[in-house]
Amino acid sequence: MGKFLIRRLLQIIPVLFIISFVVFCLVFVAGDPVALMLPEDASPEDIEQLRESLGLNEPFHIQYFTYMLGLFQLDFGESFRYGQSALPIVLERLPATLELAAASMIVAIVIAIPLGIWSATKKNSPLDLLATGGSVLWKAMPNFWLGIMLILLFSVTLGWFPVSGRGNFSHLVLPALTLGTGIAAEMTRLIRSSMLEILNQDYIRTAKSKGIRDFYVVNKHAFRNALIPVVTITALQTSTVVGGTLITETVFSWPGLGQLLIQAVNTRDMAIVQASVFIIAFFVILMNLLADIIYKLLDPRIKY
Amino acid sequence: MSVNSQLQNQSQTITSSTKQTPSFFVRWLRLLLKSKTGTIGLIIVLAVTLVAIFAKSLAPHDPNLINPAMMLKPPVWADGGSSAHILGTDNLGRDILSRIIYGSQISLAVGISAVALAGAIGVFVGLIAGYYGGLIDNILMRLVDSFLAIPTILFALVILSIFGPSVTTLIVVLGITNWVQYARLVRGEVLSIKEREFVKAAKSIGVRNNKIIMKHLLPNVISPFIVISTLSVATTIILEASLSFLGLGIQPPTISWGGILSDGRDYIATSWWLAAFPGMAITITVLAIIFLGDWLRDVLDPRANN
Amino acid sequence: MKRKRFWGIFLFVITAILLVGCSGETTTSEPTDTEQNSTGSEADKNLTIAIGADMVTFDIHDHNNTSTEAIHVNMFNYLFKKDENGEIHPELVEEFNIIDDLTVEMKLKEGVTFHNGDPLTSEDVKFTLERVATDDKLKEYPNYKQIKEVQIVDDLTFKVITHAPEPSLFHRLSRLGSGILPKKYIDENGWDHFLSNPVGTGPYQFKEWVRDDHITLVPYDNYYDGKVEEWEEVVFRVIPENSTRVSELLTGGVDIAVNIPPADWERVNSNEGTSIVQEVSNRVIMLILRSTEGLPTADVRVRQALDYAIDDGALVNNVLQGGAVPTTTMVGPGNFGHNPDLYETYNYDVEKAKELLAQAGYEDGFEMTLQAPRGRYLQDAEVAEMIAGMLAAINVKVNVEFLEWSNFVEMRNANENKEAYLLGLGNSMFDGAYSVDWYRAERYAGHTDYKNDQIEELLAASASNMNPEERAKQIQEISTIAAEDLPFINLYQEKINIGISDSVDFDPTPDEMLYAPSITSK
Amino acid sequence: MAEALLEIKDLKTYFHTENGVVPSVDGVSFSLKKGETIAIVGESGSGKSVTSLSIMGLIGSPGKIEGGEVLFEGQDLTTMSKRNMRKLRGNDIAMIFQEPLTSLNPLFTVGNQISESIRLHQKASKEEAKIKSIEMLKKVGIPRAEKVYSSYPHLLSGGMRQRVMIAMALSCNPKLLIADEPTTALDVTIQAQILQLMKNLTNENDTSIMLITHDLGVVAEMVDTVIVMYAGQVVEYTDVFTLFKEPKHPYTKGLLDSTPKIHELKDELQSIEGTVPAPGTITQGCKFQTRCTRATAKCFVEEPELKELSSNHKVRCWLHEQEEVAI
Repeated sequence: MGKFLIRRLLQIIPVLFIISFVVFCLVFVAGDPVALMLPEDASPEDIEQLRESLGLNEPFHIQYFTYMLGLFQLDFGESFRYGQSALPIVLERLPATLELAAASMIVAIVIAIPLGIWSATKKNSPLDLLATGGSVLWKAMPNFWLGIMLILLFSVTLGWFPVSGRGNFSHLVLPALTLGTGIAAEMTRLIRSSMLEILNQDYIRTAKSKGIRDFYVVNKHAFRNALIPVVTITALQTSTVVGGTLITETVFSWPGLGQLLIQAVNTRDMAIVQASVFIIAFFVILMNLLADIIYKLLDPRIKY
Repeated sequence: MSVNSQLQNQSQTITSSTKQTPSFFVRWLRLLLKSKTGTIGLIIVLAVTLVAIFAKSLAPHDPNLINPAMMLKPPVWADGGSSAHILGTDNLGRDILSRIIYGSQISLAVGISAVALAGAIGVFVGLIAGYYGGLIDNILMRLVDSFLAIPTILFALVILSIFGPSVTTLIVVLGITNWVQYARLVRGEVLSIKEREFVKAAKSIGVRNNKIIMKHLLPNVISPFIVISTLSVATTIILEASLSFLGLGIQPPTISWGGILSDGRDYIATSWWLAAFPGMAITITVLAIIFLGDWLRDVLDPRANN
Repeated sequence: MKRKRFWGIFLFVITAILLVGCSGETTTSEPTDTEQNSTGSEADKNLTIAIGADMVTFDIHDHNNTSTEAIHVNMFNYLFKKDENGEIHPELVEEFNIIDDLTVEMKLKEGVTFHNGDPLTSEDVKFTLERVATDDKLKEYPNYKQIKEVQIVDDLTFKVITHAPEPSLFHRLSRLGSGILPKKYIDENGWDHFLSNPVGTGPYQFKEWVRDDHITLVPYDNYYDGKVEEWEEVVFRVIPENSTRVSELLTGGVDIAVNIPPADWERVNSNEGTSIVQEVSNRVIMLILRSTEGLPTADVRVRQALDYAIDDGALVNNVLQGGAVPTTTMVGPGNFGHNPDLYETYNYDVEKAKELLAQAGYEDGFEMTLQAPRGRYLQDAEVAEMIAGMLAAINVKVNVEFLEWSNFVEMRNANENKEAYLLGLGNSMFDGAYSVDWYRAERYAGHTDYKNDQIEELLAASASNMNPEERAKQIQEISTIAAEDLPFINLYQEKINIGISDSVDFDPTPDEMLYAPSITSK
Repeated sequence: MAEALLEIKDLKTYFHTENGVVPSVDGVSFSLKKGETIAIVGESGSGKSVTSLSIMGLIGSPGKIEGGEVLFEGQDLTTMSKRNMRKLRGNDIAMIFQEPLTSLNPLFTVGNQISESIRLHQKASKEEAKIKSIEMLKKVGIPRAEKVYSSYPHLLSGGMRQRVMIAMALSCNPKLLIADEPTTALDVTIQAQILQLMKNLTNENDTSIMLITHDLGVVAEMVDTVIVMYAGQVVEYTDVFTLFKEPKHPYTKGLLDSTPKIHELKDELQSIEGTVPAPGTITQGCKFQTRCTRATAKCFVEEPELKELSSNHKVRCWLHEQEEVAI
């Protein structure tokens, strides 16, 4: 296990390097943000003046060097828009996004696991068709559309939940449902097919030949095996979930990283863009690492 | 191996034994017709493709023709609807049906081109990484890891905002963000096939590397590739719509479904048809593509078939 | 053992996810009560305003964002203040005395204190104005660099000295850069502390700011003009998505929602308990034409033809549903140098347009590009497409090119503008000189390439003309010439569209400020 | 002779696939006495595994028992309730599968999987089950049984795993043990050990064995009666001595010729050309027609019946109809 962890952690280093380089390149080609910092009626003289004073005329390698130097001290530079160091701003927003992502993930898991198992064991039953049909339909629906519909139905018409914003639990319900059900659609399909594959395995037949009840066969022998791919699937969904928060946060005015990022992208606040892309990527990598560890713990066949 | 899979093998024996006969296509068609969802999927996908190809002759109006006199007319069956505009008009009096018909062109083109590009890069990288292994594999896989760590939509958002959201940029962005899944797939297949006897044999008699790749490895990854690609077209169409929502999708006057849907969202509560019809167009098409993809997987990938 | 380990892992994962979720929630338990209280019932004294974009910063000198100033205005006072008629009156200043063309002596009101209790002194004024007048990194610097220095006479008296005669000085001192900052507080605690705990002299003081979520202000007990009793708390909630903002207003989640799209006006008005209020803003939407030699738009007759072919009335009535006023001048009402003859009017005559085109040698029309942003101004994309449709009537084929805002700005900055682009220009100075400066040839050489010698002369003359009446005339004359020579086609002046709950009373002002003391409960 | 423990009457198991109905087992009948060992021989696809799974009631969708009876101690298993069937399964009837590698759940320890059965059917406590399991592991000749008890299957060799399977199957002293190709996946040296082990253990309790195999060598060593199946049907049914001495069906002969025998050194081994046709593809005539070297015109038109040649020898072939006529 130790060796595996060390190898896995060592793999992260080049990945982070590549990501940081990609991010830097993006920022470099993005050009300078000066024009956006000034009002519509700013004169070219004003623009040039600000450009000069911010010193954006260094060559590529020098800028990259400065950037990497900062990166080692976790310094992504100063946000043009906020006039503050970028990383703290990003980190400040992370909890909101994590809250939404975690809640969505819980919604997804709570829906997808029972539904996936159920439709696999009752394959081709009307309920299976409903579940698979529903998951395909959900997958085919753009997320923002779903979000707006949920607001119109549950907030405007029924008045059950607040429209937007972040606060107590009731604020979380609609955004988590929007994002969570979207993820659940994908997960249900994956769990169903992985469950079907496992139900077809010889050891399931062995278990049945021992006279074990179907319920236990499914929930003990099959589910635990199915869980191994599910862990990987779930971890791979992290990226999708975080990506999905961009949309969901905008629809529901959720004050997370997604909104910050969209604002930053629109205003070319590249320090924020760099920091958030980096943090998001780091988070996704971390989740994948965690999934790998759990995977190893779950499956005795894999030697450490 | 269970009985069911044995049976599967049997039916595969049938397929392979009849492969030589000219009725290969007919067999496929028969296989297809046996799956209701597959059939529906194929029909809709074909229909949408035809609509896209013949948009010019099918559309009742110029999709960009502005008509202030006909603003926000509801569909023909609703009160105040006009038979000239079956699905109603938008806030500038443009015919929604015509816009959806024209929108299919871009939506499909973007979906297919982006997937083709992603596939080309992914298959290439996957083959190289899987076949050569070692340092090359390690480097390429770290690259794959890096791309996997950045959510597609986020990457697309940043790039589109920098280079401006044109159709080409969109295709390129979606292409270079989606290739990783193909690379992983192909690499995995290659790794397992590489160890098989026929490859080892070919290698031992001195067959050149690229020939082994082309002749032995590539054909083996085609089936899963087709399946993933099909489903990818579906996700790409959705992604384009999401990017439109964030204001970075395809810009008018070029018409895309995502664009119409996103423009119509301000009217969801007041003039529902502005968003509902493009939304339905996206949902139905994506649904059909998923059906088709699922069916293809069942047919092409014996492991998934039960 | 082994099985337990499995469930252990499973539980661990679930708990971990839950913990992440919960830890997130605990950090925001604070705004919860504000949310709950703000749902506009009769008894509560909380005001919730939905805004489209978050405030940028509390550095009043380092943003150029009207919606940020709209919030700041509640916390900071300016030296002077415009009234609803656009006339400038002293605010923090008790009395002032123009000593010569370069020097004004002013005396502060007595008894004004900052939210931390420190009294307002000349030191604070000197610190504030000299900061923005000398630090060229600040975004407001261009608007204040005319100030040379502030000389302190005594605790309350000071002299503002400009580099050159500055006719717009009072306009400058009655807008966002001149909110007075607390020098002592900043010296003691540092600038970063100020940014996270800002202190001003205004009627409301800072309570909290959760970025992209909300800003909460509470009344300042010792406000020099008396504590504002109307609201116990004013919350500005950030809701970027139009439909969400409207939904919040309809469900009573907020009392006021800014920028309601025309599509929803009817819905808001017909909904019980909400309505739309409008006010003409100080933002003029125009087509910036490029007069570069070789382009059709270099010919004044072509420019006029375009103007005649565009039906501003149809734009205003159909696309904007009445949410704008047609105009032919950049200098709107309430601005210094406004010319009423050019306002609420427009040219529309397709036949005449065709004639003019023919005269210019374009009987068969021509092809041109119209660049436009999307989602920046009210219905901007629709307006651009509509204009393209109108120009088709005179055989001008318009290729509309939409650019995402940052790309749009880049395009402008790189002078990559084509025949025309759509732009909205505000004027926070409310001084027409500021607007008509856009016609100055030197300023946009290589961009619009427009030059009119008559305008050049008038611009030069008005720049340092300390005689207000004469200067107003000059600005009016520039507008008149421009309305004929058409370097730009002015289309209409946008209206501010605000949805309000029936429980509050609010008249929006042209400067787009959300001044809480002017909002009352019914 | 004691009453039959198991009697199969005209069993029909069909699979309803996308390609139509596939009759995997098409009218199979045979019986098995207490303590008897019977072998079902045939190539893959002949329906022998489906027969065994039909007996176990483990045919899942899209397969279905369409007709016939499976009488176990006089009770028809095809109509028995699921609940009662479960009580029987693993307790009175146990099964060993071909692939010891995949037939054990990789995520549970060996002990867990053996005691699961014991606890279920014998209502034993956890500790009792553990003691019994270890005892069983010792019985099947596993060294260091306590250690193996808490090991995962992947750590064991193929032979060991099959021993575990046997221990698991015999843990509840079943009356009938169905062994589906129990030695196919094992090394030759281990095959004999495993077979011997099965034989010894079942003799102790007078357990009947239904051995499913394609290996006639295995058959010769340990069974009493042999059923040869082809394409879902019984083609020859006789005692082991008769089968080896006087095989009547061309298919049986083919099978025998393709089995290497140490005593008769031949230059080359015979093999039967072709493969078993997919069930349902031959609709007319004898199912073996496509591969039979002695097929006549009649074989392509009419399907032969399972004909009783003598009291313990049945065969399904037109050749023997004619012989009789000739006599």
